[in-house]
This record gives sequence, structure tokens and C-alpha cells, in this order.
Amino acid sequence: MSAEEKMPKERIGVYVCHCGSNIAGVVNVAEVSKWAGDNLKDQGVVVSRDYKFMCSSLGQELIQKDIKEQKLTRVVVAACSPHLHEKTFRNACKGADLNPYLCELVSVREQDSWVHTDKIAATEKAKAIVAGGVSRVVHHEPLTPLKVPIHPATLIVGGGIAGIQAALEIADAGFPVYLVEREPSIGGHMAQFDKTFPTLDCSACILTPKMVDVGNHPNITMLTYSEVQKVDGYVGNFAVTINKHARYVKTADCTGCGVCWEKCPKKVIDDKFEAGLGYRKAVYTPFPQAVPKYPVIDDINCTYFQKGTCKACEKFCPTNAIDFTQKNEIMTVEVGNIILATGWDLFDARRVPNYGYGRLANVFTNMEFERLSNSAGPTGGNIVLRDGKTTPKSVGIVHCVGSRDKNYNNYCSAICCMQSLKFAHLVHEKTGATVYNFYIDIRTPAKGYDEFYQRIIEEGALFVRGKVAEITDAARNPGEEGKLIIQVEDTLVGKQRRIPVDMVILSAGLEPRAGSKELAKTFGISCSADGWFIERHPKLDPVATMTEGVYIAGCVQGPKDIPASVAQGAAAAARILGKIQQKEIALEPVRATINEEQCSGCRICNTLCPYNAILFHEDTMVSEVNPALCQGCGTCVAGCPAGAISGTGFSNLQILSQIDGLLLLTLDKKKEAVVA
Amino acid sequence: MSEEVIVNSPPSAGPVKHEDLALLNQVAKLAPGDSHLEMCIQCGTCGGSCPSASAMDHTPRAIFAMLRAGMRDEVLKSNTPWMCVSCYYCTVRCPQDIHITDIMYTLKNMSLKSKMVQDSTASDFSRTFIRYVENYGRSFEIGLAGIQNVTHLRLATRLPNMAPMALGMLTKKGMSPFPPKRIKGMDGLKKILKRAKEMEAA
Amino acid sequence: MSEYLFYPGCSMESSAKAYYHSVMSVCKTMDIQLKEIDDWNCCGATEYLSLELTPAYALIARNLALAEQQANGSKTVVAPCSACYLNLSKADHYMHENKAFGEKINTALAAGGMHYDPGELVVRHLLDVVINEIGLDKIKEKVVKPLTGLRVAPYVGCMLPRPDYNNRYSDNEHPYELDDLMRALGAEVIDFPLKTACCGGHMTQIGPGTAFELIRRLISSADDYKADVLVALCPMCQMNLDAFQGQMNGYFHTNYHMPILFFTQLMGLAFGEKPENLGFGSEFVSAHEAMKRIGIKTPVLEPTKPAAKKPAGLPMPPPRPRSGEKVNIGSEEASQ
Amino acid sequence: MNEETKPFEPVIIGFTCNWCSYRAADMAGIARMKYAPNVRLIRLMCSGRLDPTFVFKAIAGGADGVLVSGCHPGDCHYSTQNYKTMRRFHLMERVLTQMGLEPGRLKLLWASAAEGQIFANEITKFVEEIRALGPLNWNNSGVKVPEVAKEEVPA
Repeated sequence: MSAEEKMPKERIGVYVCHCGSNIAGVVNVAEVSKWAGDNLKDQGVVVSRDYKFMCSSLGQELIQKDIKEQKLTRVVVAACSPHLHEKTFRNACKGADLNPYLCELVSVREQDSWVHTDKIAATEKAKAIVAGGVSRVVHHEPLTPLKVPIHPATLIVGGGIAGIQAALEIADAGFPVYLVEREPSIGGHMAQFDKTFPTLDCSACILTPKMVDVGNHPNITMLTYSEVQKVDGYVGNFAVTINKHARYVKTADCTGCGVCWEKCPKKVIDDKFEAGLGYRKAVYTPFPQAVPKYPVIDDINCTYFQKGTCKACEKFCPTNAIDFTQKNEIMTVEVGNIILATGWDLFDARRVPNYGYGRLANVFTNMEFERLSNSAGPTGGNIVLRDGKTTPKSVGIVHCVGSRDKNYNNYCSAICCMQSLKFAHLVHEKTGATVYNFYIDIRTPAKGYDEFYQRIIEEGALFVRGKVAEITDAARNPGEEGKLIIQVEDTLVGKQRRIPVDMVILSAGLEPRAGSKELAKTFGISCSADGWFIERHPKLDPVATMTEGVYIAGCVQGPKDIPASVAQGAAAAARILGKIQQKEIALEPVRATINEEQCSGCRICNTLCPYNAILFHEDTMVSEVNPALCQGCGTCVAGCPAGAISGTGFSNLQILSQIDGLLLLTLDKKKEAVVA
Repeated sequence: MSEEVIVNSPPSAGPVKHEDLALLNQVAKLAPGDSHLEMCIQCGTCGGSCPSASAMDHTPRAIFAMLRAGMRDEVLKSNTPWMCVSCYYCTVRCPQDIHITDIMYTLKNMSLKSKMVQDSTASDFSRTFIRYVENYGRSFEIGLAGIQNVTHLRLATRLPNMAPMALGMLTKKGMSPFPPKRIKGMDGLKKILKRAKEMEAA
Repeated sequence: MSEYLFYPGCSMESSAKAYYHSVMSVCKTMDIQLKEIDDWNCCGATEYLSLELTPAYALIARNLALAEQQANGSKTVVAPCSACYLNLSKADHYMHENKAFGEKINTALAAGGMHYDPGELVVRHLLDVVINEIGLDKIKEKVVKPLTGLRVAPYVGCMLPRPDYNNRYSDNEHPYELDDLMRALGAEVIDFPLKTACCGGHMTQIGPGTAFELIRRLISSADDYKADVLVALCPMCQMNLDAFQGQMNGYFHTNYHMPILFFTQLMGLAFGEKPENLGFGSEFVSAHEAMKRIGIKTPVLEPTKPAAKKPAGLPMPPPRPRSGEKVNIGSEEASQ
Repeated sequence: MNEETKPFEPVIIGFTCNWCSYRAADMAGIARMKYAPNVRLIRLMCSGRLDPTFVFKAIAGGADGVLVSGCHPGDCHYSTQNYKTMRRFHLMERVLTQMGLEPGRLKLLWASAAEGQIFANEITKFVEEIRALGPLNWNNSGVKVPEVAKEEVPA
């Protein structure tokens, strides 16, 4: 149809991959490569081969050999998705001194063999796809990737254990880190825990040293009580706008002596750190070992901010560090890479009406219990009922609250089993109470976990297999009076049981942070329907995202325990250090360019660009694209009424020809049909 | 697999017939709408929630397991569906969104069709109830209670004396001892039900 | 003036006359026009579904078909009985969700020259209309005789909040619509834990032992909370708890005396209607004693719950209910 | 191959963006979800790159239907470009309808990188719809369109 009448000017090699049986199992690869060799001659195909694994070194050498011997000027590989191996084959061409951008990888696996069963149809489709690639590649131009320097600094969002780990790894390697934390102190959920499974070492004992290291590290700039507002730029050169909330405390003068919160008359229920089980003051640090040590004044509850009087803290502060006039501070930092480690929220157990949390005083959540059992918690580590004194004689621990349930969250929260077993141990150890575990399945897959389960069984914890149906205070007989009754089917017995207990602990599941979807948008990454952020590859690239330069670590990617979060924090750091060492990064040279002769100066494109990359020269009355700002979306190319803008790598000619190629077969068929 | 024998099942059950292994899906298909029955993870939420579980010879969960195992006779002979009070606790609590109450109705239908109902108390009550509806278009509580107690003396004896109540029904509530007035469109209704029954049988 | 199609259901003309009269009375006060569906038939309760699926749904659908024919203006069908309400909405729901099924039922209806277009009508229970269409503010205005001092156990039962195909109610297990309504009438509402537990349904006819146990749970729990009356919104529930309370007492050798009233009866009283016009006196367990309190001005009593759930004087803050139920939390001045 | 005897197998050209919909297609593949083999995809950086010419070209070239897909509105990798796609799409639809094409032959589909299932289902659905419409019989307008196409191709 369009541009293929004249003699082929290019020498093209076509390579069809078997990918073992992944492709060859459905697509007749031999037929495809033969067909390409015979029927695409006129477009310049001079060699066409199929090979077991094109991505293997042998496969790559095969291509390179042909490039040299057959003087190939273009290469088309029909294999997996470009998102997987485009780089691989481009590098192969590069190795043979063929410009990498003269190589086109078309997907006959993800989009053909893996999704179709009809072998004939799949083979036909493969031919079409190859033909498309061939007629497209003819119009490729040699390109050189845009090289941009990588800013050595890294932004880490979230000061939980994953963020802390990542920060220390990068900082220790000698590169600057900005650690942004929404709360007044770093530490995250781990700081709230009492013991950690399966080793039962004290959470604070292993966490606080790391927090202190972060606090003292010359390469780490801590931005606590702060939130990221906006992210501009791209990999290597992000400009991040951060909102530092006013602390109303001059950190330069504050010694963290604590007089202010002793004197503050305003008592506030601490929903964050004490999980609603204890109180803090209006001026406070979340917990004694907080890093940084400086308190903040929470202006929503502070009497001065609400009523205009009080200022007790100011009066008593020995160093005059209180400053009610402080304002939020907007700052911008330049970074090359970003790690998101914003963690998780606890499922709101109130959403399960039949478990009575919020109505029944002695139904607790797992986070409440962590505080209850924590010696630094509101009860000094005494496990007692909500009256503050009675020690429970029997405790029921309910697994899978809000998890594995289509009414709430359909996924397994991964940590609840082990956490519940830990609780069973702590209750047993501290109160000697009878402990029931109510579970659907016990999942203890990691190192030392199942041994821990065995140990808990040994300690005499009772296990009832069944999802608890309801928890009620409506007694049916004197034996149940004044107790919480757990009604459940013991599925191993096949009978309904009502078990009266004094205390119930709900192992509520993990949820993505509220507003994670907005966060994802801010950083230009995608998150799953659940709200967990999506990694680049579920197995092979778990900490990178589809957006260059943005990495994820810890529970932001999905529910996981402390060891896994630490591992991801370190992994993300390692990936970034690798990038920083390269000093500069190559960007896809996919950019728009305006042909001045054709530009009519209508300025339509100027408004189409979301990056203001197109500027209009009043003098020459033409528009021009700033390649540094252009992200290559191509909307302006499509929008230009004069067709004056062309998109490198995705030019009209390339795409129109690809359409021709894809439809080549169809047309032949239609011709046949007409003839017949 | 067609020779598999269910352990602990009365010899009457015998080896599992092959089609029985599809029993679960058969049941699932019979319910209106998508019942998600195949999604059961045996968590026991239903059995735990059921107000009349104690009166059932198998919990609903167990019934679903038996359906999977193709134990047709045991399931259809079970009194479980007949003890269901349609409180829908199981339905709203089920983590797999299985329409359990509707499944129970389906099982009742099936056991009646296959004539495997063991204790006919419940089904007879339903029949009596419906006999009025099919003839008058309206139900008739008091006559109902009466007949139910006559046809099931065993039940009546289990009961404390019902007389004062029946009396109260007549006096206090001013209920009529006579059957309800026929609805005008009775013929039409009869035609509708006739065709419906034919379709059901088909 | 709001008009609705009305599906009374069988018991309204026999065992639940009290309900019928009180509904009519309060609807008049609230300016609700109920247009009874002409020649409606029984919904089959829970019985027909047990026997044969298709006829059961056809039976229900006939009513929907009639209502659709007779609908001019309002396309909303109001049912005062939970079982009827559920059956009607269930049929509409499944005929809508599963097209094939809908056609099947319509083929049956065709035999009687009828047809129903699934989704055409909206089926609602009277309580839902009162709360969401009339609104509590308007109700409060109408109250002339607040039920001050009357401790009410709000009992919703099963088939209203479950499965709740259209998410009309605040919760499947602890909905607070009825509580709010009773409070609006000036009554003192107890936090009734068995609010949506089962009344025994047809078990009174099939397995009285089971039924009596279910009834006992409800009555005794309401009694624990020192409720004066238990308020129901379904004839079946009212019948089971009221008419069988005597037998239940006999069966367990207990001596409960818990009057079971329809929510519309209490509305009527609060609206100033004469008790006899609201079917008072027709209940088995007399509400006479309890009703004495009304009219006599008594100070609002402190809610006296069973000791077990007294969260007084905690070192820890009390647990907080779902945001839906307005309980103010927040901070408190420290007593230095 | 005896194509003629087979039931009508439509050929559909699909345009996807590089970030959401193409990855949805990959996701469908990785999860081995099956769908009809009639759609051939072309990867653009952004659905905003879609030049109406492409669609005309595809139709003129013998495609029986065209699928345009991108990120969900609001989730565009390039912030807002897919809104422009949306507007253009409806414009295109109108133009092509005026040229005597059944509107059912164009489909706009939003699919996030996580929505492989949706992508697969929608394609199968679309193929069925096109099959119902039958082969594109565009008697004389077939000549008209390529001209439009040509003139818009930058020399």
C-alpha cells in the first residue's frame, strides 16, 4: 500500500524464538520464519531463522554473526514482550556495531502463544506480527540514547524499618539521603511492637539502635512530621516538593528534656502510637526513644491554638524552644532516585460487626494487644482487661480478621498467623491464661516459623479450626454470664461450639495506606486493585517499579513481616547504589521534534503538552520542543494539524507501515477470496 | 477415581458413581444467580453462625464437603437444609460470598424430587402451607397450625398445650377460623403455577 | 404527600391486624398514601422456595407483575412484613441478575397473561421508607406524646438487614435505623445485642424445641437489659415471640413477661393516637403494665446495663463504635 | 488453508499505550488468560499518540475493527493525555460513522497494568461484536480514506 513499491533498501534479519515450548508449543515457529523468509523478501528480509532460545548467549551470537556476515541493516526478533528483553536484543545488535534502535522486538509470547490455543490462528497471528515488525523496522533510524547525569541523592519516603534499612545502606555507602516521615518520629509500626516472632527478641532493643544511627548519620537528612507534596522530573533528576509541618518547637534550642509534655494540661487519646489504648499530651514525642528527640505541638488539640490561652509549655520550657508562630515550610529537594516505604494501615476491625469490636469492651485488636503487652505501654506490660486491673483467665485469639474474606480484603495478610502464635505465647507466659487460637489455616512458611508453631502447641495453647462466626456478650446460660462468648464451628469436629472467654484478640489484617492510590499517582507508579504498589516483575524485579528511578520496599508492595521488609529495604538500596555508581543514565530517545518549515505557529501543541516542553518563539512564530522536558508521549505529534511534529521512535511512517504489515496477510486473503 | 469408596459412609452409598463427583456443580447450577458454591474453603463460618446448627445432623460446611465428595444420598437424606431458618447470617458472613441460604432451598428441592426426605415434618408443613396458597392465593396461619399438629401428633405431644394459643388467635387477634377469601385471579394463578411446575419438572 | 404501592401480606389480615391498623394510622399522620396492590397473592413465605423453585418465584413475581400494571406514578412497593419484603426483592434481584432465569419466570407468568420487567419496581420495607423518605426530623415534629421512660428493645430480625440486596440498611448485623426511630419517639433504647438474631421462623411448626430456644435467647437478653417492651417490624417475628412466649416459658420453666409490639404501634402512641385504634390489647403478653409509664412524666433513667459491660472509670479509653453510630470521642482535660 | 469455509474471523487492529494497556496485555499473557486471536496490537508510548490517521489507515487496510486502549482516565502515565485520546476517539467515531461505518467497529478500552483479565475479556467480547457485524463491507469509501491517510503522512 503505502511505501513499499521500490527495491528494498534495507537488509533485514528475522529471528523467531521458540522460548522452549512457551512459543513453539502453540505457534509453528518454523513455518513463521520460513514464511517471513519467502514472503517478506520484497521488504528486504534476507535471513529468517527460528531458534530455541533467542535470548540465550548463543541466540544473541547467532544474530551478531548474521549482522556481520549478511551485512544486516535491520533486525526483527519475534519473542517475548519488549518490556522483558528489548534491552537484551538491542545490546546484542550494539555488540555487532548495529545501532541498537535498528532492532525491533515483537511479542509472539505474551500476546500470542500464551493467550491462544488455536495453533493455526496463533501461527497466522505470529506471521502478521512479524510482518508488522518488518515493515516498521524499515523506517527505524539510528538513534543515540539521551544521557542524563544521575543526582547522587536519594529520597526515601517512610521511616519504618524498611525505610530505615534502605537509608542506612545508602548513607553508609557515602551518598546523601533524605528520609521523609509523616509522624514526629521515625520507627514506624515496629516501634510499637513488644516482641518479634519467631525469636521473641524485644522489638525496641533491635530497632532503636538503628534509629539512633539514622539520627546521627552525617549523610542522612531526616525530615520528620513532613509529607511529599509533588514530584517533578524523571529518573536521575527528580525535584521533590516536601511540606514540613510546623513543630512549634525550635529544634536548635530544644534539648528534649520533656518538661513541656509534663506540664501540658491537655490529655489526648493516642490513636497512633498507643493504638487508642493510652493517652499523650498535646505537646508530645510519640515514645521515649523517639528520633528525633524533639516534641511537636499538635495544634488541633493544643488549648492555645484552640482557645488562645494556656502556653504552659512555653512558660516552663527551660530553653525557650517553644515557638507558637512557626509556619509550615515548603521545601524542594533534588534527588536521582526514590524509595517508597510508606508501609501499611491496620484493617479497621469495627467493619466486622459480628466480632463486636468497638461495642464489646474486652475485644482488642492486635495493635492494641502489642501495646498492652509492651512494658513501655499504658499498662506497663500487664495483660489486663479494659478495666485496667483484671487479668484474663481465658483468651481467644481470632485469626484472619478482615483478611481472606471477600467482604473485606480478599488476600492473606501473611503476618497474622505468626503474630497470633506470638500472642498466644505472651499471654501464656505473662498470665497463664488458657489460650484459644481460632484459625482457618496456619501458615508458617519461613525459617524457624513452624518450629515456633510447634513450641506454642507444646506450651498448651488450644487450636480450633474454624473461622469465628460471632463474638457476643449475650449469655445463654449461667456459665456464659459476664463472659465474651466466641461462637464458632469446630470444623474438625463438625459441631458448633460456644467458648466463653474473658478477652478476645482480633488479628486484624494489613491494608494499603489510606490514600495509597493518590500517592501512586504522585510518584507516577501503578498500584493493584487492592491498593498495593505493583513491582516491575513479581519474581525477578520485586523492588523496582515500572517507573525508572522509583523503587518500593516493605509492606507498600504487599503484606510482609520484618525480615522481608528489611531485605527489600536493602535490596532497593543496592539497586539505587548501582545506578548512582553509573553516574549517568541513558534515557529512551523517544522525543518529539518540530519541523520549523511545516509549523504554522498555531500553538495547538503548546497546550497539549503536560510538561510545558513546547515553547513558542514569538519572533519566528514557530514552536519548539525542549528535549530535556519532553517525555515522548507523542500527543502533540498526533495533535499537530500541519503534521509538522514527528515522534522519534514512533513516527507516523513507522506506525502506518506496521499497520500495513499487520494487515498484509489479511489483504492477501481478501484478494484470494476475491479471486476465488 | 470412579471406583473410589467413601470411608465411613453406609454401604448403601457404595462406590462413588462418576457423575456424583460433579454433584457440587449440579447443585451450584440449580440455584438462581451465581451461588459461588464451588468456592467453599471449609472455614466453618456458616456452621458457626447457624442458629439451628445444634438441630442439624451435619453443619452446612460439612454438607458442602460431602457435595464435593459426591455423597449424594447422605446429603439428600440430611435434615440440615430442613432445619435452616433462613436467617441469612451465613450468607452475609461467608468470606467466599456463597449464597448458602439459597443453596439450602435448592437442596430441599432436590431431596423432595429424589424422595429421600427422612423426617417429613418440615416438608409437610411447607406442603400444607402451600396447599392453601395454591387454592386460595393466600395463606391461612391458624388452619395451618391446626393441621400441622394433627398430622404430626408426635410433634403435638412434644409441644406444651397449644390450645390456649389457638384460642387466643381466635379471640385476641380476632383471626377467622375459616379459610381466607379466594383471590379474584385464582384461575390465572393456577395456570401460572401449572406451567411453572411443568418447567420445574422438565 | 407521598404515594406508594402497598403489599400487605397475608398475616396483616389475620394474625397481625394490630400491625395493619397501626400502619394505617401512622401513615395517615405521616401523609403516606398506601395504594394496596389489587388482588395480590401470598408471597409463599419461606415455604414454597423449599418445595419448588420455579413455581415459588412465579408466585412471588405475579405480585410484581400486578404492581407493575397498577403502578401509576410511584414505582415503589412497600411491604410491612420482612418475609414478604425479602421475597419480593429477592425475585426482582435474581430475575434481574440472571436474565435466563428472569425469562423462565416470565414464561410461567405468561400462562396467566402476565409479565414483569425485572428492575422496574423498587421494593422497600416500611421502616426504610419512614427513615429515609419521611426522615427523623419530620417524625420528631409529629411526636406529641414522647415515650419518655419506656425502655425499648429494638428487634429487627433477619430478613430485613440480610441479605439486603440493595444495601439499604446501615449494617447486616447491627443496623441502627430502628434505634434511631425509637429514640426519635422519645423512648429509651437499649443496646440490644440480639437485634438481628433469629426469632425461630417456621421452626415453631417444625422443631419447637429449636424454636423455643431461639425465642428464649431473644426474650431473656431483652430482659437482661431491663427492656419494658420489645419492638418488632415483622408479623412472623411478633407472632413467634408473642404467641409462643407462654409455651416457651412452660418449656424452660421460666417466667418471662416481655410484651412484643409493632414499631408502628409505638409510633402511633407517640403521634397521639388512641391505643385501641392501634390494636393494643391483641397481644398475648399484655403491654398494659409497660404502657402505664407513658403519659406519666418520669425523668430519663440512667441506662442500667448488666454489670459485665460497665466500662466505667477506665485507665484506658473506652472502645469506640463505628463512625455510623454517633458517639463523641476525642480528648478530655486531665484532672491535675 | 481453507479459510473460506471457516466462520468469519475478523481482523482487529489494537492500539495500546506502553504503560497500562500494553502491560495489561502482558499481564494477560503471563497469567495465561485465553482470548480470541483476532486482535493485533500496536504499541504506542501513550494512547495520546493515536493519530486518527492510524485508525483510518487500519480500516482502509482491511481491518474489521479497531481497538483503542490506554490507562484509566486520571491514571495516565503522562498525567492527562488519555483525556485527549477520549475526545479524539469520539470525534473519530463520528467521522467514521458519517463515512458509513458501523460505530460498533471502534472500541475504546481503559485497562490498568493490573487488569489483564478485563483486557482479555473485553477483547473476546469485542471480537464477538465484530463477528456479529460481519466483514467490513465498505463499498466505495475504501478509496476515499487512504487519500486522507496519505495526505496526513509527513513526507
